Amino acid sequence: MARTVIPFGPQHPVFPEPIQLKLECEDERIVGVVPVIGYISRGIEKAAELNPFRNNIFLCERVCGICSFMHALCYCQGIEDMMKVEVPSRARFLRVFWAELSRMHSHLLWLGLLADSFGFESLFMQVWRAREIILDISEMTSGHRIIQSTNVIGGVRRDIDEEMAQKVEEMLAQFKELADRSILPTILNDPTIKERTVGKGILTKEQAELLAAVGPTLRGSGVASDMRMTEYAAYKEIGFEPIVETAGDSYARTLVRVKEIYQSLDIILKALSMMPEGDIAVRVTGRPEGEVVSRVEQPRGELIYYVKGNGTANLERLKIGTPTFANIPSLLVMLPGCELADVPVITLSIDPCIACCER
Amino acid sequence: MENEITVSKAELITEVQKMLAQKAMFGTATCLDLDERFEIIYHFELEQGLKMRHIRVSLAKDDTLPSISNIYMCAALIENEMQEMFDIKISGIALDFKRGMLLAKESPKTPLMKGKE
Amino acid sequence: MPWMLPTIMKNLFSRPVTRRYPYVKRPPFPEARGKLHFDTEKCNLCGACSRICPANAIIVDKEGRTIKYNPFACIYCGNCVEGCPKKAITMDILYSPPAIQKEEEVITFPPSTK
Amino acid sequence: MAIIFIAAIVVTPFIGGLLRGIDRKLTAHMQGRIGPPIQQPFYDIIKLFSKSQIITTRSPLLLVYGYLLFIVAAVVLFALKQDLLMLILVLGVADVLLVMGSFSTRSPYSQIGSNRELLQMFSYEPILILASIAIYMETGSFLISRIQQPLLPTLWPVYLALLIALIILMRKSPFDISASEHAHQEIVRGIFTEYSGLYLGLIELAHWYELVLVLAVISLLWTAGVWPGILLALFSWFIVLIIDNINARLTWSWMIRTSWVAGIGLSILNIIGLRLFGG
Repeated sequence: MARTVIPFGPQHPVFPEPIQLKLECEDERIVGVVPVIGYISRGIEKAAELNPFRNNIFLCERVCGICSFMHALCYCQGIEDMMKVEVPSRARFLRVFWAELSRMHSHLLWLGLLADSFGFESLFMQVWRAREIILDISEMTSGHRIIQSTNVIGGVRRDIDEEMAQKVEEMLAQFKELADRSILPTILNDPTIKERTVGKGILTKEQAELLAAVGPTLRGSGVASDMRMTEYAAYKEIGFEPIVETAGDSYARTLVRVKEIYQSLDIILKALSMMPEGDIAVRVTGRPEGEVVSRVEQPRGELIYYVKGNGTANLERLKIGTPTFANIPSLLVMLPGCELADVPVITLSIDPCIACCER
Repeated sequence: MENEITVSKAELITEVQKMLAQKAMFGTATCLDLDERFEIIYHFELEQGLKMRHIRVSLAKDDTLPSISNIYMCAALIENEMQEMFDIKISGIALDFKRGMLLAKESPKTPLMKGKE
Repeated sequence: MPWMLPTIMKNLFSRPVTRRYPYVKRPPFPEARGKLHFDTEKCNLCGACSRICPANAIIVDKEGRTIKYNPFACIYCGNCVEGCPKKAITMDILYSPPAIQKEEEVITFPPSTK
Repeated sequence: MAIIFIAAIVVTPFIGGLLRGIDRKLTAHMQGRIGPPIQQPFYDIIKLFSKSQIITTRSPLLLVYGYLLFIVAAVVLFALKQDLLMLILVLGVADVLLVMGSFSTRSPYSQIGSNRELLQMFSYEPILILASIAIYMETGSFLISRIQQPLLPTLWPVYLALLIALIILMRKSPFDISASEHAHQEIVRGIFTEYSGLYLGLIELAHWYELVLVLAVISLLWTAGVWPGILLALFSWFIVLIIDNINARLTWSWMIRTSWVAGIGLSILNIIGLRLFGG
């Protein structure tokens, strides 16, 4: 067969969101790839300049559905930093709680999609069934399954009382039991999963650093970089060690995420047990002025917000640097040389979130 | 901001090369429209992301910015985005989408410029 | 290979975990954020909710003594519930059901007694 | 004979559709879901028949009829207890027609799908042919009507090889290469991407015939009465469902390796064994 160009997307069942990869193939081997993005660019950075700065929280939450809490957290931390607000420590612990909860459900969503991308339907269903428990916790504590919307500038909006914390712990134990029994052994041992992921889409440490990969993509290549090491929110008190795998292939990235699910579970339990009494928010008055860069670790990697305020109710500029945008160059390095059948697995191994990417 | 240096357009490439020599990772870049000129801030990360370094470049509106994508290939995407969102000229981008990366043909031109509500 | 076997065998011989959705529904949690209710007794039509609504889903008409609430624009964030000085807004646990046409709700207040 | 002829044509799709329905229900239960009602495949096919068609090129349409016709012919051959080798070759011709149909559209997905369908054919056709040779060595004839004794005790390696062929023909993981059953993977629906409406319905109908036919061939391995054979076929079918649910979908190169090494290997060993010790 001569060289063919396969239009992979923009509407392709593998991708949850529209992105197109123009794959240049020789037989079934990929020799070149050109990404076409811009199908769901919504101009959120512009909209953020037109809104009052407090309402931007709700706008930032909608940059991406899955990691909505992280976007709001990053924005609030940036504004708090700029306005020199001291957040009460209970609020910081609650922020860790919801942040890790959204990391868990994001990773589980991704794991299900990955299982679907290599046609392991029963694993996909099992993972999403376990994810449902996490979503229930999210709805119980924040009022919504996915868009928790609990951040405000100066703290959080909802509290978790003793009784609810008890219930959360029970549900997490239930989740752990289900995951231990049916998900973890399959992912660690199943030879067909390894056949599809091991050695596929290798990104070396040097490449990952030069191409500025972020998040599990970077950590799967052996770089111990995680924004939670910068000790925002309550990570200083709780303590944090990044999870690193060195192989740099799709399986390594899968392992990083699976281990992070368990790590998040531990962090949530720790946060619940260590949570101090006190207020959950402070009243913030005044208007932001100055410029600040705020970073948090999203499920997909590092999220950078650049916020510039000019002393009015509206912001001068809000720049959102998202992890998928940073990971696309790595994807373009991973794809050439692989088989067509591996394209879905490799593409999903960076956990693409196109809505984030294009904002 | 902390760890910020302001350089002129001519010094940009040497500064970025210094960052590469220090094994810094490219974070992202921000473009600001300050009415009479542009300001571009490159955010770099050192020590596995624990420290940040910002390089600020000021640019006249009709001037051309050299691309850093030949040093950091991953900067090509954000440079394309800046080029689309602002009326800024960047020369020598490694992968130039010619202002067609995020915006469609019928979408507004350079939407993040001031006075384009 | 065999690592998924115990799970699927267990699933095969136990009840399915999914529901027959339109017929069987899971009740939302008591704290769930849903549709807004305006208490005409407590509300003094100050318009604070309309100003802080991020989606512009509430329009307060002080002269005409009405509140227009658009459940299809509402993002169920709960900002107005917290921002209301009179605590006149409450949230249902269900959001508004899908409809063929996006219709606004108009809440009419009794004429002022003052 | 005419009654058998008509019964084979009319009853087979009902059995096939019912099996597909139970398949979906069982798969759903294995995944913890409720699943569609058992008659869902019939609803689906009625709906497909009543849908308007989007046709890219005309040539595949004739080939779809050919595909269905040849598969029905194979079923009739079986029902009339004719030559097994002939039946397998007719089945092969049917598949070639399907591949030709998909090749004649210009969609890259369907072209890659038909490429892979050819590879699938090279994987399961040798197994079927070797199986019929093994049956010949036991019974002394290629005629189905000559099979009288239970063959499984001496032909169990062939049975294992036939299981591999059954997974390939049922398009289940790990050998779900050319069509990706749930259309969630790299080639969307592969070989079927460009078919819609009536023609997709006809292909689905042909599948039902094909499924029953392959199960019937497997049931030949235990023909001491009717029921043991049917039970053997249903057991194999259930095993395939389980294998589908505990495996990821693999690549075509893996499929070729497995089916040639394990499938053909087992069959040839079986034949050599028969030559040396039995016969």
